[in-house]
Amino acid sequence: MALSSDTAPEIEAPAAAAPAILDVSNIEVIYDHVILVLKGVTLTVPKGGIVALLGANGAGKTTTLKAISNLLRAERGEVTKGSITFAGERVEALSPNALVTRGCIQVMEGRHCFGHLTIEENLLTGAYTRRDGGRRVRDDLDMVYSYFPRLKERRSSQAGYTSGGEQQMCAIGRALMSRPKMILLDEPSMGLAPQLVEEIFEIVKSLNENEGVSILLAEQNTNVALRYATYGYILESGRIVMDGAAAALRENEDVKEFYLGVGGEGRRSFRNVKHYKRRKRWLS
Amino acid sequence: MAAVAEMTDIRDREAAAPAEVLLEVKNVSLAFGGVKAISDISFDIRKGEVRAIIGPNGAGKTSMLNVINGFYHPQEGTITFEGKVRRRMRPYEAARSGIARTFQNVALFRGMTTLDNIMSGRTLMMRKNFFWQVLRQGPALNEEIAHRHRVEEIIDFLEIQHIRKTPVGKLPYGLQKRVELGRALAMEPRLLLLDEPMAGMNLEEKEDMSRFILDVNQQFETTIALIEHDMGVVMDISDRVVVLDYGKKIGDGPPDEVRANQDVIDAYLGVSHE
Amino acid sequence: QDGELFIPLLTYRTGPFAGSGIPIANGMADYLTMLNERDGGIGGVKIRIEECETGYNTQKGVECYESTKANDPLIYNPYSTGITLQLIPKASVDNIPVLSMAYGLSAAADGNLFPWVFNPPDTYWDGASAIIKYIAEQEGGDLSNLDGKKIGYIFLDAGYGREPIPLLEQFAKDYGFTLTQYPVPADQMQNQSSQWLNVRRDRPDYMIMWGWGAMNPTAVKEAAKIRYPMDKFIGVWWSGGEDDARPAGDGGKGFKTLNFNGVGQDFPVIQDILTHVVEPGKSQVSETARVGENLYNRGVMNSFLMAEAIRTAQEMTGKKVIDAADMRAGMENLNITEERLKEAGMEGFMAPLKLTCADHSGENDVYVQQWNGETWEKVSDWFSPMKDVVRPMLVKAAEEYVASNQPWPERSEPCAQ
Amino acid sequence: METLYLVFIDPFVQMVTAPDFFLQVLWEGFVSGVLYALIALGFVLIFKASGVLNFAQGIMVVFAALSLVGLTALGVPALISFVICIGIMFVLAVGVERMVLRPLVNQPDIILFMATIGLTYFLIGLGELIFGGEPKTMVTEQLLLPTGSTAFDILGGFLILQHIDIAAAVIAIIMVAALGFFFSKTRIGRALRAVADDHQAALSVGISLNQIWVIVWFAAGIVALVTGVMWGARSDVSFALQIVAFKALPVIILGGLTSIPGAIVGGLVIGIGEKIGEIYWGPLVGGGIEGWLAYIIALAFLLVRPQGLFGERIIERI
Amino acid sequence: MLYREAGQYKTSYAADMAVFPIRQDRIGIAVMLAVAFVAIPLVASPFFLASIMIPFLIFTLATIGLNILTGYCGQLSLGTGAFMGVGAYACYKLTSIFPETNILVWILASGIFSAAIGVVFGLPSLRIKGFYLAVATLAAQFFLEWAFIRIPWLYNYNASGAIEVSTRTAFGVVLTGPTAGTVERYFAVLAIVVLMTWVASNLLRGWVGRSFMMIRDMDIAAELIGVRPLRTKLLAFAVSSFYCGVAGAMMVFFWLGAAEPSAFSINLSFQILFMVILGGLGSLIGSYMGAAFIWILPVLIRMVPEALGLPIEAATVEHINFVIIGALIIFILIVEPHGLARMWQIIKQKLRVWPFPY
Ligand SMILES: Nc1ncnc2c1ncn2[C@@H]1O[C@H](COP(=O)(O)OP(=O)(O)OP(=O)(O)O)[C@@H](O)[C@H]1O
Ligand SMILES: Nc1ncnc2c1ncn2[C@@H]1O[C@H](COP(=O)(O)OP(=O)(O)OP(=O)(O)O)[C@@H](O)[C@H]1O
Ligand SMILES: CC(C)C[C@H](N)C(=O)O
Ligand SMILES: [Mg+2]
Ligand SMILES: [Mg+2]
Repeated sequence: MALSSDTAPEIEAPAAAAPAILDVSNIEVIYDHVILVLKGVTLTVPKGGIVALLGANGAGKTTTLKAISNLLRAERGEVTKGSITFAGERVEALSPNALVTRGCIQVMEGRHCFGHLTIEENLLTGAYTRRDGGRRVRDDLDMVYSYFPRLKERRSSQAGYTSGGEQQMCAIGRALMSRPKMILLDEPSMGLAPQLVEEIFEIVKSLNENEGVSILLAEQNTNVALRYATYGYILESGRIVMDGAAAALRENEDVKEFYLGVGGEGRRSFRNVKHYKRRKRWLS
Repeated sequence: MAAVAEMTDIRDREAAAPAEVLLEVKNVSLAFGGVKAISDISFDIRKGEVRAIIGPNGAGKTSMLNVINGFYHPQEGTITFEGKVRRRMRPYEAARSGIARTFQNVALFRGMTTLDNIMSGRTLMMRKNFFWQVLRQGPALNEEIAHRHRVEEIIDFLEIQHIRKTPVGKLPYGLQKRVELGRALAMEPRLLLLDEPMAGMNLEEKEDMSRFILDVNQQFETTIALIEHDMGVVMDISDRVVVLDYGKKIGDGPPDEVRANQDVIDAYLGVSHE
Repeated sequence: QDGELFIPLLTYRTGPFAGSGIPIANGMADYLTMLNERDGGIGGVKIRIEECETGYNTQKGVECYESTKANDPLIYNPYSTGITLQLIPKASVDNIPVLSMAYGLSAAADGNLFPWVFNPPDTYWDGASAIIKYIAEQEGGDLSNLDGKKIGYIFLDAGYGREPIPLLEQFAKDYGFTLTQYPVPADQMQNQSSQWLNVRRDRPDYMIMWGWGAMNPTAVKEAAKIRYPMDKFIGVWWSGGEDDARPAGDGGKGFKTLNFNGVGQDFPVIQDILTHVVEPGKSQVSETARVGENLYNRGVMNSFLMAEAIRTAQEMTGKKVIDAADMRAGMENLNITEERLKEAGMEGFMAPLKLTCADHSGENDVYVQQWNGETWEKVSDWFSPMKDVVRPMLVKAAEEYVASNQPWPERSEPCAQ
Repeated sequence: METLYLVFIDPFVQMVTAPDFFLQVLWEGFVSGVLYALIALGFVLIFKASGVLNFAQGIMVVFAALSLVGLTALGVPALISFVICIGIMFVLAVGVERMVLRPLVNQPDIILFMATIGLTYFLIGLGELIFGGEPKTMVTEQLLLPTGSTAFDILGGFLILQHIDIAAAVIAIIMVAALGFFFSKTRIGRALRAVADDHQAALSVGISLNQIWVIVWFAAGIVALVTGVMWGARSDVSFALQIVAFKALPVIILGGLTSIPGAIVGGLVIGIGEKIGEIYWGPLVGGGIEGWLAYIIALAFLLVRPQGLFGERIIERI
Repeated sequence: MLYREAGQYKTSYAADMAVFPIRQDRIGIAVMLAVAFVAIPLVASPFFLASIMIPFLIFTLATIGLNILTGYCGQLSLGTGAFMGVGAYACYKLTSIFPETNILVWILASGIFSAAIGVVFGLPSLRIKGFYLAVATLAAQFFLEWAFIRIPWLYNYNASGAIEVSTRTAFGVVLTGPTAGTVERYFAVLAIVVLMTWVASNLLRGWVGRSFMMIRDMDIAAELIGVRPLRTKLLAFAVSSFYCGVAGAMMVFFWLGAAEPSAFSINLSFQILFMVILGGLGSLIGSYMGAAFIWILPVLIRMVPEALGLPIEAATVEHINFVIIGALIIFILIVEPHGLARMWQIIKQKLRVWPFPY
């Protein structure tokens, strides 16, 4: 495992046993023809795995997920190098909707609900690509409502007028409605109340365990992410700087210090953080 | 532990001289059609404190801030700010009277640079007349430069020098939040309302942000009202916490007290997981 | 560019006025091409024509003028009253003649004050007076019969349609009829139902129309729709295209307009065009049948006037390749007699025409034609406009124009009175 | 005093004293309203699906009508030309999607709006190259549409109804109902609204923007074709006709940019309102007020309801 | 590396806030001014001056005007043509009432009238937004166009309904009317446009411009920061219409020499809007580029077949012109939705890192 700071990040099939459902190999992403954001990112999600993608703001997590789901083009970004394979098929050239039809859906960062549609209509658009009949869709709607009772209460409000957390639930619920094989979750916990964060991860876990859905999770809340994930990648400035099994990452000193907030003497208080820039060891 | 020590500290301070009330919310109710976002809530914010507002999603926290700075008009109740009672006011009046704010969904001016965004916080203070602006000489230029100095201080303070000239739309989320704080600070408010300033940040950034908030609070003596879902942060940096649940107030007091409150645990915190 | 007679043609084959502009443009171009093909030009000098597309847009027309005036053009045909009005001051300074054949500024007929502008064979004021005269004729003959009558005037609300208003208003006062105006804004040409509803309410005894482009067919249709008696609906000569009346189907029967040129292919000149231009494929007309239509022939007549002026100028100066100043002289001495018409294969095609230094228009005879569902039929004799009444008004208007546009470039050598 | 009388009393006196004429005015207003609604419908469809005002709708009307007339001029039977024209509109829809919309996905509305103006220019040029500038006559009869008119004696006067106008009204109402149903009750309808809200999010849930846009532009194309036939039958078919698009703009903002029933209600309000205004009040100020009266009526409604009568509420939240 | 800023340090905020903080840009602008003021009048033909440069500069000014409103303040307006018309008619009335006054004074003063009218028609922007507002500005367009026709006082009861410019002078030089010299007119236009560009850049860099952009980017947030939306929008309408009005007055007085109401039609509005968008929303340099592009391109297209000796009919050229312009607009939007100005920026950025790709 590439945990030491000085070895270059090397690629190693995580949890070697399971075959990969998603394989991102050495991709480079450029925005606006000039801004190079990803500088060779490689990662693998095994079938039925939960993989966390961690990293500071602006590291390129969102960009990675969008590259996979092919939403980059809409942002004038493009993948200029490398390859992306989903379920054994090269997908760089597919349209986002083809990808959704194949079972890979993204929950976008920053909610992106359809403001003028009601919560329920939002959820139903999630089932747009499904062809398995209204009954099943109804059932899934009920399932989402049982996950998020709050959504049921607000089902007929326009999403644009619901609170931030409600929208976040709506965005997640909407993705679930497509019955995906793989979900790309971009910061699902953002803006959710603590007990809900826990619940969301429980839902993710149960989907993963019961339905075999694979998950790629970009998350700032490292603590929770690493508790639920099986494997993790750490991204810094467009490069993977470290990867390893979640448990191992949790024990890593750097990760502890920079992502979990536990220094040598236990959890630091936010009140006492000092005004100096600590340097990450792998950056020095 | 350090944190606890600090908190006891505050309570001592409070006991010694309860600071004067800066803002008082009294029996405020707000409904949208059938949805009761806020029902009959009262609390106060004292001068110089960090006041946290917490509660489950959809509890009405953001709506509360919207009421305070005049974006929503409550059907009932009053807001008293610095002794002046208000029922209805326009947002710009709130801004004028010294209330600044950050937003849950970043509300920066996406097409403008970081510098311009923060400068925009000083619009209210820039009043050199239009005709000098046309020439951009003399008073107009001096004024611009004076404000630029203040803004550069804020930029230094928030450590965002390197993105000074970047259009904010292109910045990653965390930096956007920081710019937004900068913009609010540039208004030199007496009351600063922060709506989930740390959502979507990693630990390091949250630590930085906490530092900024506390510094603002101490150095500029700005009173702060803070909505945040990260209990670690809330418990550590706030002086008093008010807890909302579906429009009702279910708790109000110092952090430990609130943390121990069974209603709050049921409605919001769930199992403690620290 | 010696050895050439350069004539820029400001035309419009696009836009809402293309329907009227295309036949005119074809007629003008084809006649000149015919001269080149048949006679090798005029006096042995080839004519070079260059079309510039204006879209009947004044601004574009001025651009066309500006962009061609450096190439020694002999004369301009703006084919829009709006463009003409704007070219008048410019051309008067640049010393290039403007031929606005039966359109443009009526007052410019005064050659003393407008040495560079020509508007034969008639001005709009002549046209309006001719229609009024014709109406009086219908009502029994005397102008006094107009007393108490209601006459509606529907017009394109642009320089064009407004040009005759001062005269009509004056006449209304003088002869005691009431004049009701129905302006049609250029961008509402295809949607005239309000104007015609008003007509239905006001029930005017006669309707006069100054329409152009898409306005004409729409108006005829609308008139038919409200069942206005079509034989009391009289258009100026620019409202008399075949395509103006035809779309209304049977409803258009009876619609009348003024005219001053022959319609049809039965003229030697048209036959020459057919053989020398259309058949060899040197024309832009879409089908041979369109040669000889009213507006096509009007274009031919327009070019004929220019060609005659060139001829005259060549004779007067002895030069073969003339310039703009010579061209003006040619225009001012234009004298198209019956014999000349015959020679040119245009007998009965138009009335004889003579211009002088002082009179740039001539107040020539016109006739009324009527749509029979298939073609235009001549339903009146040639008759003259109300020359004696109109002329003094023209002179007065010309003086006013000059007075309000001081300093106005004066005539270099005054007309011998 | 005089003016007050002319403004506030006289028009009503006229309405009462010549009721047959008033009825005719109402009918004319109704018919223009219906025709405005038809054009507006095209705008609304595309706005619903992309949040963009399709400025090219007007030229699409002309283009469709010209193709129809052009084909019949070549000797193709009118009804077959009509079917071919539907095909042409489909090709146009696919072309627009490929060349214009797809590369501009997720761009600000104003950019897409601009692109539709570019498209307008392109189509004007292309159309004139192909069809030439001369106006053409609509092949109304060959299309089995009624011509002629009937006059009724009524209220001491008469009322003239053009048969084509009646047909236009019936067809417009059927189209509005059908499209309204299609776009509000189907999965596609929901997807449309989703796309209009947020291109990227719509992509992320697997809505194929390409497919949606083709569908919508095709629908708008068919609407344009029908509009072209109806308007063409009234005046003639020429490029001047594209100006009627400006008549549809106040209609859609009055009805609400996103509402299909709004298009018809807006059309009627504007059609009847401007006719009455023009006929009874227009003469007071020299006439010709129709051109802007529609806009002023729309503006008046908007000041009360900024999103139009049936438009979706504009979400303002922070 | 041909173009770079490395090694140029700014030592004061004033320097950093200068219009062109980079030396190469400053040199560039000086060269351009020299070309515009010295080289062009020396070498250009009257046709080039009168039919290309003068209209280009006038359109630039109008483009800047609309850009202030649409590009900077985010209020989409389709009434530019009419606002230009207000300027033209105001100037016409002013000079016919006071024929002796320096014409430049009235050219600038006429902007005030269009600013006032702009403010009136800007009032609905308080409640109406986006395309709804755009359509509402069409009300201004059509109403004003109608007024230009229906209020004969505006055109001095001229029978043709057009306004015709008589000879007027400034500082003893004849600047308008048929006898005015081309070079003189060119200088007048150039001076006004350069001056007003400078003023616009001053305004837009200060709080005025910032509050416009705040409203554009997020009007609610702007209000919460203390910007009064209505006032700011009206100010934008006023400034924008002022520019458009001056441009309109110049259009008639220094270029066309006369104008009918239809000169200020919706087509003019669209033309200016094209210039704004192709040049780049919210960019002054873009306004120049957009105006140049839209104005000069058709002229070139018209000249090409002639230059090549191709026998293409005038009408066909016109049609092809439309096709090409339409296609180019779409093409440019696709390549760079932020317009020519952004393209230029990207080119500069590439030059900066040249010869490396990033
Ligand atoms: N549309 C865009 N155009 C140009 N640059 C962009 C664009 N989107 C993102 N970037 C840049 O790409 C880099 C990576 O951004 P990205 O959003 O992927 O980061 P992230 O890891 O998801 O951060 P966060 O945790 O804040 O969401 C950032 O520096 C950002 O400025
Ligand atoms: N303008 C509005 N119209 C209708 N309903 C609204 C409006 N604003 C807020 N609400 C509703 O009021 C309730 C409270 O919303 P608010 O945004 O204040 O919640 P919150 O406490 O900030 O939640 P979160 O933590 O998720 O941000 C929610 O149910 C929301 O849907
Ligand atoms: C042929 C034309 C010149 C007639 C045109 N309607 C005009 O403006 O006068
Ligand atoms: Mg991200
Ligand atoms: Mg909230």
